[in-house]
Amino acid sequence: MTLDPVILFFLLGLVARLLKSDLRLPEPIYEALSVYLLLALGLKGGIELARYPLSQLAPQIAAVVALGCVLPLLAFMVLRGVGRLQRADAASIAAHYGSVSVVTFAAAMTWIEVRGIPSEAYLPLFVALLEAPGIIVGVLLARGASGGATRWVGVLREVVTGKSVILLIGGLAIGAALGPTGVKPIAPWFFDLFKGALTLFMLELGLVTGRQIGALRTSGAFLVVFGVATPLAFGLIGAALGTLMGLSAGGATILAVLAASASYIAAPAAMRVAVPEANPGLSLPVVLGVTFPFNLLLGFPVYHAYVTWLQA
Amino acid sequence: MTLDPVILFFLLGLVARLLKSDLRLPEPIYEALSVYLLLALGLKGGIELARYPLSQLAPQIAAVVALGCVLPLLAFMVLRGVGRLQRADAASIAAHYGSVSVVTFAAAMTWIEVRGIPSEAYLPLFVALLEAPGIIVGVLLARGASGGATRWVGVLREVVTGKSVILLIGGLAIGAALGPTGVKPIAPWFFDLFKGALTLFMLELGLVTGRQIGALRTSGAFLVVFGVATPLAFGLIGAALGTLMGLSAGGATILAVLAASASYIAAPAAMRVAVPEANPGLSLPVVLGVTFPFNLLLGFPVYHAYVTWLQA
Amino acid sequence: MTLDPVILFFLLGLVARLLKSDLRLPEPIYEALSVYLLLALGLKGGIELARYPLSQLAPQIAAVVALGCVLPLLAFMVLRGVGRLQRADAASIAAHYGSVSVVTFAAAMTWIEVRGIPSEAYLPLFVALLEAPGIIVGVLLARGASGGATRWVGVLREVVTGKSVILLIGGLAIGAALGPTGVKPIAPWFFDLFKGALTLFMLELGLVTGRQIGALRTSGAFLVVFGVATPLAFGLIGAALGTLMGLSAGGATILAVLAASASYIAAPAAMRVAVPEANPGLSLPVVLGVTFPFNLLLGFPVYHAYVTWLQA
Amino acid sequence: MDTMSTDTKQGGAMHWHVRKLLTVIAEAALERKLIEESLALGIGGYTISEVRGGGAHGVRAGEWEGERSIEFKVLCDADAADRLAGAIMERYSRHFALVLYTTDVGVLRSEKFS
Amino acid sequence: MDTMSTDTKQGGAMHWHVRKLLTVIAEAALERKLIEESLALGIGGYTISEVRGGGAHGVRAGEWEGERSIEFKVLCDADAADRLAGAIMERYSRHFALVLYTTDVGVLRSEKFS
Amino acid sequence: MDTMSTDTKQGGAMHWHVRKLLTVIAEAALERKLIEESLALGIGGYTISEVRGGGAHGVRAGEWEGERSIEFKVLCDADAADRLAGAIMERYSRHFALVLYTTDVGVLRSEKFS
Ligand SMILES: Nc1ncnc2c1ncn2[C@@H]1O[C@H](COP(=O)(O)O)[C@@H](O)[C@H]1O
Ligand SMILES: Nc1ncnc2c1ncn2[C@@H]1O[C@H](COP(=O)(O)O)[C@@H](O)[C@H]1O
Ligand SMILES: Nc1ncnc2c1ncn2[C@@H]1O[C@H](COP(=O)(O)O)[C@@H](O)[C@H]1O
Ligand code: NA
Ligand code: NA
Ligand code: NA
Repeated sequence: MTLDPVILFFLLGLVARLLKSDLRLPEPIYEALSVYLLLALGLKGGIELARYPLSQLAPQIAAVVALGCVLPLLAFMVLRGVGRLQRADAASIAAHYGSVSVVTFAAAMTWIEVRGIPSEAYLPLFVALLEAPGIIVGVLLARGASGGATRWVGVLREVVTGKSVILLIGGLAIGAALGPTGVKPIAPWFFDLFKGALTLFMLELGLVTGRQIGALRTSGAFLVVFGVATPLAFGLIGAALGTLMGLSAGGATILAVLAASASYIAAPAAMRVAVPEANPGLSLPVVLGVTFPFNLLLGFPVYHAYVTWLQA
Repeated sequence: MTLDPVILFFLLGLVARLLKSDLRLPEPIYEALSVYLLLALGLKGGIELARYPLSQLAPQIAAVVALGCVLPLLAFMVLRGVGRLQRADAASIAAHYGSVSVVTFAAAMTWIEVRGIPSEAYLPLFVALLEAPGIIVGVLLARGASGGATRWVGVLREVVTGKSVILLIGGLAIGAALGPTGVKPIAPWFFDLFKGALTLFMLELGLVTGRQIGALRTSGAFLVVFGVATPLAFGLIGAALGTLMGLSAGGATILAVLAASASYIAAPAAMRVAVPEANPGLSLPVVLGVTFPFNLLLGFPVYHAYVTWLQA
Repeated sequence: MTLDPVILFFLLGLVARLLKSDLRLPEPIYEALSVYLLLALGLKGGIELARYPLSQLAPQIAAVVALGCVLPLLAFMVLRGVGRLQRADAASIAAHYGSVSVVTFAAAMTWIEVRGIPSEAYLPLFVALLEAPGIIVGVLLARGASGGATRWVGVLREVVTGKSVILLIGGLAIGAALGPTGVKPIAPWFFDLFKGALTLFMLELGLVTGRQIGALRTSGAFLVVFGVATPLAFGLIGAALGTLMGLSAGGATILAVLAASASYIAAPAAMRVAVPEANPGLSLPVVLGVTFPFNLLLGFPVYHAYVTWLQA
Repeated sequence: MDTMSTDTKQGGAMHWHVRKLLTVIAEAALERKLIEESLALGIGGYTISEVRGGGAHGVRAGEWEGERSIEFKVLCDADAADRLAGAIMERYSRHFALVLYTTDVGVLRSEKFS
Repeated sequence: MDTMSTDTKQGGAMHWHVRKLLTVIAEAALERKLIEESLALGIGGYTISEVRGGGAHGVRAGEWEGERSIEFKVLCDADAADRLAGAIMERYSRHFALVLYTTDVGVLRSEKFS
Repeated sequence: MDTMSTDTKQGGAMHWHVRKLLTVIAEAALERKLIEESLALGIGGYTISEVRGGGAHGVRAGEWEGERSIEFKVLCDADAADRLAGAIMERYSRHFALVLYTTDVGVLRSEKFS
């Protein structure tokens, strides 16, 4: 078994928190690291993006956006039908699982790279595409037909100008504008350091996750099961779509990871404002305390196995 | 046209702010980045400084300090005579334009490097030399003959022990002490990462500038024009002096950039304390909202053209 | 004489503070840098650790832990017997000198590396081993036999789960798990940048030390002498033990440095909680204002000379 | 009563005016809303600081952006404090981690905080 | 008296209850202890912010971890404030840099801070 | 009156002394001056925290060093609070973004804050 630094650092943070260590990373460092990671991911994707003709990418873009709209609907149906959650809570959790976790994506990228699995260079584009639709569908589900057009514009603006989307899209655009040569002077900062910076971020996420695990009681048994079952199911959907779209083994695995992952940056922030009646005490412990570590520690090989099986 | 990463990141910050995005970089990160940039610039200059005999540098040093004293006088005359500003405000704005912007310098250095324009290695020394005189002349202009010797010592101490001067001079001294070999163990940190770190700083400055543009109404039309005309005029003076001093094309361009740039770190801080009756609501929006982006986006090629024309 | 960047940056911070400059590094940056340094040191040691059979390391581990228990006892006897300090204060200061300074260790490592002095690769293990015993013995000395078993478990837990021990041990474990190949993706971040990051930390420590020097009056003349005499004596003990243990010249020098250094991260934090009646106004100025700069500026060559003489 | 200075109360020389300080401790997600509500009531300023804490909604240690809390303070007259407190309680107290309280304070430039 | 609203005092429309705000400025090393003491007295919440300052124990500029200070605040009734203040003074005031004070404040949901 | 404890007021067991808390919210550029003015009046300590906000001088979002604001607090007797407030208003209120107010607070070790 190949050990991944990112996972070891995540575990170190987790263990430190469970041992009640006073270890902490100041919040400004957390924020700066997340800005850095989003920009770096965007840049990396942007450099390659310029090489592909739009005609090739357009169908893939449409398929990925459709995926981002369908997944939260599925989640919502299960949460309402099986879990009997209130409308607002079901919609909010659906939005989390419809959107994506950028850090899970970054960890999965290093996972496939270390194993030499080939992948498309423009995958960060998918992250940017998948960030928003899940959140928007979630708000729609919470509101039903009501809500009014004016409020809608507000929610849309908030999601699209949210820091994750701005930085990913901004990074993609700058990467595309600079190209492989123009990006060279900033490559040591954005690319050589990327994995190292990610380990520090993972350490912090381990600490945060450790606290959320303690809060899992509030979420209840159904949501804990949901937090494992959903990535397994959505991962399969992502793997299938990726295969249908003609992605490489690595590309399809990453699309599976994206489908399986749940947002804990953009979605919680948007839900607090757009669907305040949803209880974050239900969603956050499951997203961060169950699904995030599940994907990181166990999920990647499963999603890769899905793809190997589907592409066989 | 060659696109510069620093400018693209500046624009990204600007756009994010104008879209009212929640994107932000925590203030401690801003402060740390500015310490890093000042040290790195100082070090870079210091390494080369040791190679030059003092006899060669002494006349250049004198000329540059003289430039730093004359420019604020010119600005003051225009601000009082044409703009009819109050004495304190005119003196304060003159101090900003007499001093220099370290970040504009750093961006200009990458601009000439990318284009392969040759330049003297000790240019960071000029930044350190130009930081203080403009501020001191500005205080002098605000006070007239009054003020008393004791207060003068205080102002001088504050400017000379201000963080920008301490870090630039400190970096120059350490660089000179270490030389090219001694600096090697810290080169990856201070030199390889420099341009990447600068992009993050530029992103933040784009955000800050975006807010200042909204405050331009307070400054009024005269100051907006002043914010474009002054760099064009001072840049020409800098280019001419650089040519007279026998600097290379790159060196003279950089001296033009320094003359054209206006301080937004050291000068505002010093003015608040030494000339509190000056209104920062007049100066900051022009310095940050007009002159800084003007230099960054349009100025460099103009100053380079001045030099090419003068040295032809 | 070879100039070390770390020392020059320390001096820059010191000078800036003595000149009353407004230079500062935000506290979150200080905290982040200390997390980074501890992790990097741990990783570096861990990679090599896996290569050594436990049978070879076990006796060295025992000897180093014994050293960590004996040194605070010696310090305590002097502080009580000669210095006539109160029990709690003597015990607290003994704990500081029984434990170690991670930054002094890091600076000493670059000192021997620059000079090409060979050393064992697992030395960071010694830092992790020496962190806790001094503190525990210090608490024991403050309490005498009293205190009760329950409180003891608390103190032990606090020391062992303290951030320094967690990060050093965590880094060692991750380094050992990854090995030289697995660590490669994160090497640019943790190893190439190490010395550069250390210079920034040193700049900050210079600023902090500058303030402590002003507080030395509170500590009194005896403690100032103690702050120089103890490293000289403990350095000799460390050098002798290192030589007896069969360490290389570099390894024995580093063990001498560790013995000579005094903790200013883990020990003060633990003492405030476990021995609150000890006055930190006595210990901190001596540890940071005397012993730390003494070791950094004058100590390393002395300890190296000890070793050369003992190993001759 | 508004112009009654506290110097009758404590013998000081300055002319203090009684005003209310309304303090709201809340999830950072409410920052924009709180500013907008204050502006809507014509309150002339506000001050924000970063805090962390714990309460009925559990520990909010402020370690990452999903868990940031702020302390939001406005100086104003009793009437505006009542209205703002009322608006905040009505719109946000049900669904957000939130605590608010008022303090009687003395100010000098009463026209700034009417 | 606890349920006496301040509207009789200042003419506002909301029903304010008088409670105590106990503020403790102390070395960061006391953070855990202060939280534990509050919990032990059944106080329902607390708020912490990072501060720096100076006093009898010298300047605490908060530049590094050995010198961090916090401001710890609890809203509670007068009785709990007295007990908590008493416990803190007794156990920590001798050996720690520490200042505490109480303020009368008005709260709306009195059951949260009893 | 200074030694009048608040226990007569609220029935608590501790002996609280009435003092003033003077709070100044101001541009960070004033930090040194505020400390010096307090020291000059013999005030024994101060506490500072980082804040951001908005007021007559516009939004001060604290995003960069040119726009930092601080909250500066001193505990002292009413007389010192009056003098310090007077000195600050006279010297700085015209040219700086600045707000100040006083609160009546109860302290235990009155000799620390006389
Ligand atoms: N009794 C209290 N005293 C001081 N602060 C409190 C108190 N209760 C709650 N808080 C603060 O208000 C926030 C939200 O409170 P809650 O809605 O009770 O969780 C907490 O995170 C604390 O920062
Ligand atoms: N008079 C005062 N006013 C405001 N804060 C104070 C005062 N005295 C002390 N402090 C704060 O309390 C901390 C500890 O005080 P001390 O124990 O007097 O050193 C100081 O670092 C300040 O932050
Ligand atoms: N009414 C108010 N309530 C609370 N804080 C205020 C108020 N007015 C101003 N401030 C604070 O004081 C600073 C300076 O105020 P000003 O001089 O009015 O711009 C602002 O940036 C705010 O932080
Ligand atoms: Na998903
Ligand atoms: Na200039
Ligand atoms: Na030691």
